[in-house]
Amino acid sequence: MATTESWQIAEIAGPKKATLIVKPEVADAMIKRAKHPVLIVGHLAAEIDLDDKKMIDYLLELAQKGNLPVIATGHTNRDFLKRGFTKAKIMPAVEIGQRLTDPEWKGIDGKEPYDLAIFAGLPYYMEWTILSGLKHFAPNLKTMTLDNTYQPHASWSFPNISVKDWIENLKSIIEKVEE
Amino acid sequence: MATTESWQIAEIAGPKKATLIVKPEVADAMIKRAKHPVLIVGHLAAEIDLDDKKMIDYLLELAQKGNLPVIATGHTNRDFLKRGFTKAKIMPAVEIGQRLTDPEWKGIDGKEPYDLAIFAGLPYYMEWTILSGLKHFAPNLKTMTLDNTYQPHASWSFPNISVKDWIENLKSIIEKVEE
Amino acid sequence: MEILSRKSINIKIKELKSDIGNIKDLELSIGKFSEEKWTEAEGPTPFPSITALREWDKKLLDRYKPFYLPFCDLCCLCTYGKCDLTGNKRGACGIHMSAQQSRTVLLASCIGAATHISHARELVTYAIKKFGTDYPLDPGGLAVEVEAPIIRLVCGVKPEKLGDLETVLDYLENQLTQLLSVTHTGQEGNNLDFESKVFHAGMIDQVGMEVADIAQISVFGFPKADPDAPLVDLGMSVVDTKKPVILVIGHNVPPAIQIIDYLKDKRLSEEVEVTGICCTAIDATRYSSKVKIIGPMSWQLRYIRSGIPDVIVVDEQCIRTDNLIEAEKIRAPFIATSEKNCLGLPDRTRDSADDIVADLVSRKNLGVLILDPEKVGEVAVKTARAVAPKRKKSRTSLSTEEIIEQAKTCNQCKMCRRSCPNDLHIPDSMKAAGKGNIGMIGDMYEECIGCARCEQACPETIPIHNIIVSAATQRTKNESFRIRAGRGAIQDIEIRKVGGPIVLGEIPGIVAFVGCSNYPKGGKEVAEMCIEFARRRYIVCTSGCAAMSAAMYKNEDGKTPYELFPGTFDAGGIVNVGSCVANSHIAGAAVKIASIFARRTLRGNYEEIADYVYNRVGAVGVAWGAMSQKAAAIASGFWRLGIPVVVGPHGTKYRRMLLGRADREQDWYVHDRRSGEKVYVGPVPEHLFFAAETKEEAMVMIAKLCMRPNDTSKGRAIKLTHYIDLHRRLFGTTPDDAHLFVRTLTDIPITMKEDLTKILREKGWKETIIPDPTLLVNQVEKRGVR
Amino acid sequence: MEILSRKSINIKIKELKSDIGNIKDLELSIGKFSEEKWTEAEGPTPFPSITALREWDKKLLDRYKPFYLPFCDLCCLCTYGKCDLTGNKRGACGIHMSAQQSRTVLLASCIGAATHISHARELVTYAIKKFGTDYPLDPGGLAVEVEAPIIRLVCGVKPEKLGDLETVLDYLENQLTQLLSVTHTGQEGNNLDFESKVFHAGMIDQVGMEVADIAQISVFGFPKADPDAPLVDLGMSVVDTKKPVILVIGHNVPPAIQIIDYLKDKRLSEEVEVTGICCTAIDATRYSSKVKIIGPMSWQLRYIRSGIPDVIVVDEQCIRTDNLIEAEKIRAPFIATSEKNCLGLPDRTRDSADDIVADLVSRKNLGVLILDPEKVGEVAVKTARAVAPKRKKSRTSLSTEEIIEQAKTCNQCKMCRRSCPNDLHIPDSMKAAGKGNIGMIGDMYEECIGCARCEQACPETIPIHNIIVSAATQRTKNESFRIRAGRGAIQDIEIRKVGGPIVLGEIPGIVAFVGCSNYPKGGKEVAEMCIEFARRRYIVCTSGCAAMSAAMYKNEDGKTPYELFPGTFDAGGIVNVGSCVANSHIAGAAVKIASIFARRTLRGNYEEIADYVYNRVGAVGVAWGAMSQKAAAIASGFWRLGIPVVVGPHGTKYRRMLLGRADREQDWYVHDRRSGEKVYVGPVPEHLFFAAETKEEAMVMIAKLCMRPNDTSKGRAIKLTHYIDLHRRLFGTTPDDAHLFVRTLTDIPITMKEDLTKILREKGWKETIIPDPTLLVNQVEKRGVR
Ligand code: SF4
Ligand code: SF4
Ligand code: SF4
Ligand code: SF4
Ligand code: SF4
Ligand code: SF4
Ligand code: SF4
Ligand code: SF4
Repeated sequence: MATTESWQIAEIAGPKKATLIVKPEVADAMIKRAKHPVLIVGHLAAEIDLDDKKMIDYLLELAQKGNLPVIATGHTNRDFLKRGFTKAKIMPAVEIGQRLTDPEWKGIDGKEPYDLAIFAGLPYYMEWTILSGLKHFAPNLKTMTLDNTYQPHASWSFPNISVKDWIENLKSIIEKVEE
Repeated sequence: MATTESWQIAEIAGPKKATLIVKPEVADAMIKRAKHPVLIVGHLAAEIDLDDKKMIDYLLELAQKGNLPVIATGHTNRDFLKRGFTKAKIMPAVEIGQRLTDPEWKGIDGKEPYDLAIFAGLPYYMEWTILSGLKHFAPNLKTMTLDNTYQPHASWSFPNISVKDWIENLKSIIEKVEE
Repeated sequence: MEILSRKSINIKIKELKSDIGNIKDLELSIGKFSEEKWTEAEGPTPFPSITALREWDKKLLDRYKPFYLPFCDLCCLCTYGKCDLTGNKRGACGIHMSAQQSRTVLLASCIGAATHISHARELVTYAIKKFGTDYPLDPGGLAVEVEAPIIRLVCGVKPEKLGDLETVLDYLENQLTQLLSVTHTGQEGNNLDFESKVFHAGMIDQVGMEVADIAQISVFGFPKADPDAPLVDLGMSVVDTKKPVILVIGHNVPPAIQIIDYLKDKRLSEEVEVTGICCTAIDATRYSSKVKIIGPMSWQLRYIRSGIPDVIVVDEQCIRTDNLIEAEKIRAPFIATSEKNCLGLPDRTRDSADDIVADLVSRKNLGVLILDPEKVGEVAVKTARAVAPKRKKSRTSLSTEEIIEQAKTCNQCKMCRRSCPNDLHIPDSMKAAGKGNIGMIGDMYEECIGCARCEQACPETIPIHNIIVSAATQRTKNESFRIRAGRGAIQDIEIRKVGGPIVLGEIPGIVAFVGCSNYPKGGKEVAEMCIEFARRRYIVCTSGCAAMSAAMYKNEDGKTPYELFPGTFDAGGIVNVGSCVANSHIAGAAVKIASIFARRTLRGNYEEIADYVYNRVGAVGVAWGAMSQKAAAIASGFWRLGIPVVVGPHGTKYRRMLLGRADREQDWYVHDRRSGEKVYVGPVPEHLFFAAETKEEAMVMIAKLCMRPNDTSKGRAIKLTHYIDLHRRLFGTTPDDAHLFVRTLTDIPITMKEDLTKILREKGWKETIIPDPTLLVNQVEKRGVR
Repeated sequence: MEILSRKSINIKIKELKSDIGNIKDLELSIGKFSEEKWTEAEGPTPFPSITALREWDKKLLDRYKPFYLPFCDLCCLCTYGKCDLTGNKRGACGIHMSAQQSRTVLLASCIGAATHISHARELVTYAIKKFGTDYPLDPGGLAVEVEAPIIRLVCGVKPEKLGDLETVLDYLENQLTQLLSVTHTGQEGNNLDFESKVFHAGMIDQVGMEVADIAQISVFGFPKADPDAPLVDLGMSVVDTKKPVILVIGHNVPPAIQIIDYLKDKRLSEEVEVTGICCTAIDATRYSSKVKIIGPMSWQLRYIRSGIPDVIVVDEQCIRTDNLIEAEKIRAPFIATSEKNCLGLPDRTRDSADDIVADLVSRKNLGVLILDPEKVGEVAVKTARAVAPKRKKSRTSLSTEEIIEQAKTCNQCKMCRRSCPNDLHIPDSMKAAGKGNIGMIGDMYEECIGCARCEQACPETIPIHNIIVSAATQRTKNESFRIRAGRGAIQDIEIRKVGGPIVLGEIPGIVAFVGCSNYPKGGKEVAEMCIEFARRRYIVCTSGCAAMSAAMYKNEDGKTPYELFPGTFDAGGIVNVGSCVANSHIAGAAVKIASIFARRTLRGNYEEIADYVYNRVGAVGVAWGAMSQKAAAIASGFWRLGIPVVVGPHGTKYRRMLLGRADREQDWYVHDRRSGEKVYVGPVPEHLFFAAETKEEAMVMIAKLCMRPNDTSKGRAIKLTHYIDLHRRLFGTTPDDAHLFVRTLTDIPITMKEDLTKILREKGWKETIIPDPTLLVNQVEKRGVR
């Protein structure tokens, strides 16, 4: 089902739509190319089962191996803490969304504007609207989602893929991000 | 450019979009399968150059070889008459559109409801809106467009194709419709 | 609407405190007046509620079934959505596609009606502030006794003073609020009830327009139903660019009037050019024929980019929202004047004119908001005079060389064409231009509606619209036309004269060209249609953008339509009533035919009058470039009166048509008023809302839609002649439905006898009678009853 | 608004003719009254125009910049479109995306405001018809002297009689018309000016709601600011299904009241069950505690499909538009009662009740429209009694076997889930059900908002929603709760008591749960939040759907929140004010704190009062399931008063957030009223409109948003305690922004001293002063000036 169809079928986007991550390499390349990326993790990451683990476990591994700063939205931080990860910055999704539209904002580390924001684990429609905001009002930012649903407003997104494919892709991305 | 992108870029449709006519055979099969098809020709057919002929010449040939009843919208009839074709029924596009939504309507020949309406040569946006009306309110009708632009609301449409490909496709359709 | 009709009876204001002073013991006594002076009996529906005319609407909607053309598969009106409504799916609120589309139409019509009503309120408030509530309404001098046919008809009151209009406005605002609330999630669920409410929105819109125009005619002394209103200049080339030039854009004329008055007061009228775009321009020429009209709303970018205007003053409605940016490009100071369109500008209303001028001239403020027309007048003039000498008239137009150079950078991606509302052949023209041939792109000037979407889409940032305009320099140099200033209402005496011929069908119809400039193939088509029908001795009316487009044509002798045809409301006239709001006089004329000519009771008697107009007055509205929500409301107002509306192909985007089915005999019966019998009268008029694909299709349809059941045989023969003649000429054949319009053999035009008789025979035609037609059972004069 | 404020001074009606009789020499003398009895000086903005408060709005918008979240890349508002607005492209009218989004917000807010205002007009008209214009307004008996704080504040008038409200409504309808017109193509072009107009729409919406509720409280004798309003039944299982059951749905209570009265008159109250959904239910229980509330709007399908109701009566707003279809399925006669929602039904208003009943009982008419509440009362009761015995209570629910069988036909296409607003796991649950385990799908009942989009999408036409409800039978059987009937306004004495503690911060905040039931994870989250904040001794208010959801929880002892907490407007109370329109009392309470407690001038003094509320009253609105346009308008009304609003994640679809930037120090300065100095006060409140992803995020944010610059150290310490405590509990850590809320060391909660002092050190915290805060320069008491 490698189409650019929104997961929630009525959440149709306009002419500019996300490029498909057809292979995990695409995602890796983008992450590696980014000078200042950030990973934004929503609360569903801790609810979604991916075989014996949760989605958040994969994201955490990715963050650690890829050395990505992490923002925990909703109450996700609790689940990071459970996993012993204390470095997540807590910030609501709409707040980080808004800050990313400010070309002056130097990020939570105060270093420089982010050039890649990777979203995962937010409610589909909320991620959709926030990515829309970024598509329109953060022209210098690239966005990516690692959910298994197509997010048309991102710069890159998986199509709607099965959990099996998703796990494989995530594993592969994590593997390669270290290299 | 075999995508399902609307020709006028903002005329985005929703979840249900036209199947692409990827090969002329597709169109032929549909025309042949139809028990009671009708060809609706708009005024642009007489304006659009396809090499040394006009689009209307191809459509006329198709109608004659495929034995398709023809409805001339706008002032297209004038151009049919110029070509000696007097059998076109004159009916405005919105009128034929409305009648096609009536499951009781037996067509201009009074025989039986049409099951396939083939559109060509209407202004893109007007064909778009009429096909939308039919998609939503004529559930038993299939629609096709032979323009070289993607019409998302049709049942079948070419993608946005070049004039060259278009001519080839039309020729091939005309050829095969006779068989 | 009890409250409001109650209020209309007698309102006394003991004390009135306002900015401009105190008034004591003022009496607003509409009702009393009415009681005393207006002897007409009150009809059944004064100040009708939103469902009061539902039965009438259903009669029309039963004949003219909505054909929905969803412009989007989704609904995004609330945050349950978006909802996918394809395949007859219901949204999360239970709504289905037909109701959703009609809800959208209602929303658009409400926006349109709100715009006219709030404009009317603004004018009336302004007028009262300047002239007092007791200032008499006088839209037509001695020639007009029925001063406000629509208000009388709908509200059942007879306004005599400015203050009387406030009661009417209260009613309109109340109804509008109710109608808008109907669009809320989980209110109305039935598409036909939505449509009925659309008609209601159209009706109150029409009242609002009438309020606005009779108020402004009365207080500003616009032409009062004057067929000989002066001819005024129109076009890009009529401006004397050596003088300081002020540009006014929009619809609310007081700021423009204050500019004119200030110039007059200071004896500067000859020193400064006042130019205008859109309805403010039209209305300013009704005030002073010195004002020059540039063109309809699609001229905004062209004219600003020409660099000619030194100061730009905008008020409200149909104003490009990027004019401020465009003004900055040509370094023209910018003045916004409306609460409804503040554009983020600093509010300088309370500052002294000279301070504001200084800040504009120094470009400390690129633009200002001034909510006081007087002050606008002073500031605009002073600023224009100050900046004109200094300001390089920095036009953004390009030389042929520059055009070619720019065109060479085109990568043929086609995004421009794919963004163009009219699918214009920009890439091909650009290719030709790149090769040195700028003719083709220059030709596009005629068809381009000046929206600049092409420019926005071009990845090479080629200034496409500029190129089009620049390549057409010769054309813009010739843009010098004459338009008759808006005359306002139609005289009672004109009505008396044409009433009979119209109702009997001997004047073949009234064709009203109204609305915006979203033309499929350029504005010249409007001019051509006007001329065609005027030549055929229809009564042609124009208003708004269409009135301006109609002027932009010249015959071999260099004469424009307004010079070729008289301004009288009579066969062969081209009657410019004025701005958008003036188009209420066209509906008003139809209503006056029922009232003055046929002596039907007007007062609060909507249904009967609409039934009269529908069955007897062969009027058709044409909004060839209809685009706005106001146009949607205007059309709706016509529909409820039973007047069909034809729009251009873009009109299919209005979400639905209202089409009759000529093939369903059962749809076309009326009651005979005398006998009470049901009589088949044929599909007249066949459609209520129709989008034509081409000008030709529109013209044939207009002729057809002018037929009415009441036509005498002589009248029907005339109308049929035009229909058949146009059909033959434009489509190449005799229409195959002509027999549907022949009731008796005497209906057949003599010249077409042979042809038609043959068709009649083929079609198995049967003679029918010509009834005294009505859709209303209560109109039947049963034996002994009346 | 000169005209209207003028009118408000003295309106005399010499003669009044209406359906119900004639009145002579009626005097409506609002103004006179005000002059004579209301000694309060008039503030600067009585009846403010649409730009009168623009400067205030800009102050807020400067801090809380809109973050636009386009819900569509396109604009389809006019037929120039659709226009693609991505990549900062401008539409054919020149508009860009930010303005387009804010225009859409304005449109939604106008629809919302129109709905409340037209509802208010309907109530007032009805009340006047029954009780006369002179009927005194009395929303609170002796306990309430400031009877209409919002009307006084906005309009500068003091309504005393029903008739006085008409002048207010005239003003509202006028403003609404102007605001709606602003959305027309080519009007306003600046996003911030659009936003300012959104605030204006919210403000007039609030006035409209107050008009509606004080009118209905006064004439129907609803609880008058009564903290001890009775507890009434709520839930699907509280209905005595052995009796005939009437269901009322909607917002406009008169038809329901007429049903109740008819039953009382005929001594049938014990014979017939009156049940209700949505605000009509709430308001009906304010009239009679015998009425049973089924639940919020999301209960419509469930309850109708249960087959319990014998007759369904709908009025207006938030009514599923397919209820007529659903009613037919269970063979329940259907009565529509509103001009705004006619559903295509035959208008039987003028027919005799018995005739209508006969046609409904015989099912000649499946539904009727009756625009007369009295007649509705009679028809509904008679019909219910006639059909109940005959009608099989034909429920559409399924047995476990049937569920399993249906579930087996599922092809796992996932279209249901992809259509579900909440992305619920239907396919997995269906798979489990197919295997015999219906627990999972039964669990979905808690999260399902009852929209049936899943059913619409299912290619196998599996009755998914039915399955969910049927699988949860045990749950619906337990649906028996108690809710405190809507108490209406807040007493002056309550205000006096809590004013100090609130303004000083010692009561940590007022948290108002309002709005619809578009909950991300079910309604229980509302109940949980209410309890949490009531336990923490915030003042918790509820209204509308949220008030009902808040009741649907029981503790171990079987007690519902309304039984656990008192109804007093005091720390630890849970105060159900009533239906949607009653939520005006919550804003009213904030305003009354400024007026009664702080003795600020109320009359026409909006800016100062809003500044007061913003800087001193720690109130937060929470619309966890906000969905409707009314909710949009309600939120806007809070914003202009400076009250932050938190919504659920679906709230991001409202097109934009209004978010502060805690990291920009320069944004958080206020004037000290005494010294005039600019003082940094930290980001309080940090946001004005905020969508939370989860309940937990919402709760932490609510606690944070209750802080205000004016908090004393004691108050701040209390508020900080709650914020930090909730943050620790729900997020697992001490918040890293806590230092921003510490002004002096005494602000630090003692129990958190160690932790916080460390953080302060790390963050380089510096002590600041606690000013007498204001955003308004004119509020500064300069030496010698005052
Ligand atoms: S209705 Fe218009 S705004 Fe809404 S989704 Fe469709 S195109 Fe977009
Ligand atoms: S109004 Fe109805 S159809 Fe539209 S988005 Fe809301 S729930 Fe869906
Ligand atoms: S400016 Fe003219 S050419 Fe360009 S998109 Fe608009 S209509 Fe087409
Ligand atoms: S968009 Fe620009 S580059 Fe592309 S074809 Fe048009 S003019 Fe050429
Ligand atoms: S309102 Fe403006 S942006 Fe929207 S469709 Fe019309 S022209 Fe395009
Ligand atoms: S009815 Fe319930 S499960 Fe079905 S789509 Fe709506 S919320 Fe989802
Ligand atoms: S839509 Fe129907 S068939 Fe498809 S997964 Fe859902 S329940 Fe099964
Ligand atoms: S709270 Fe929302 S859904 Fe509930 S009744 Fe009010 S507007 Fe409707």
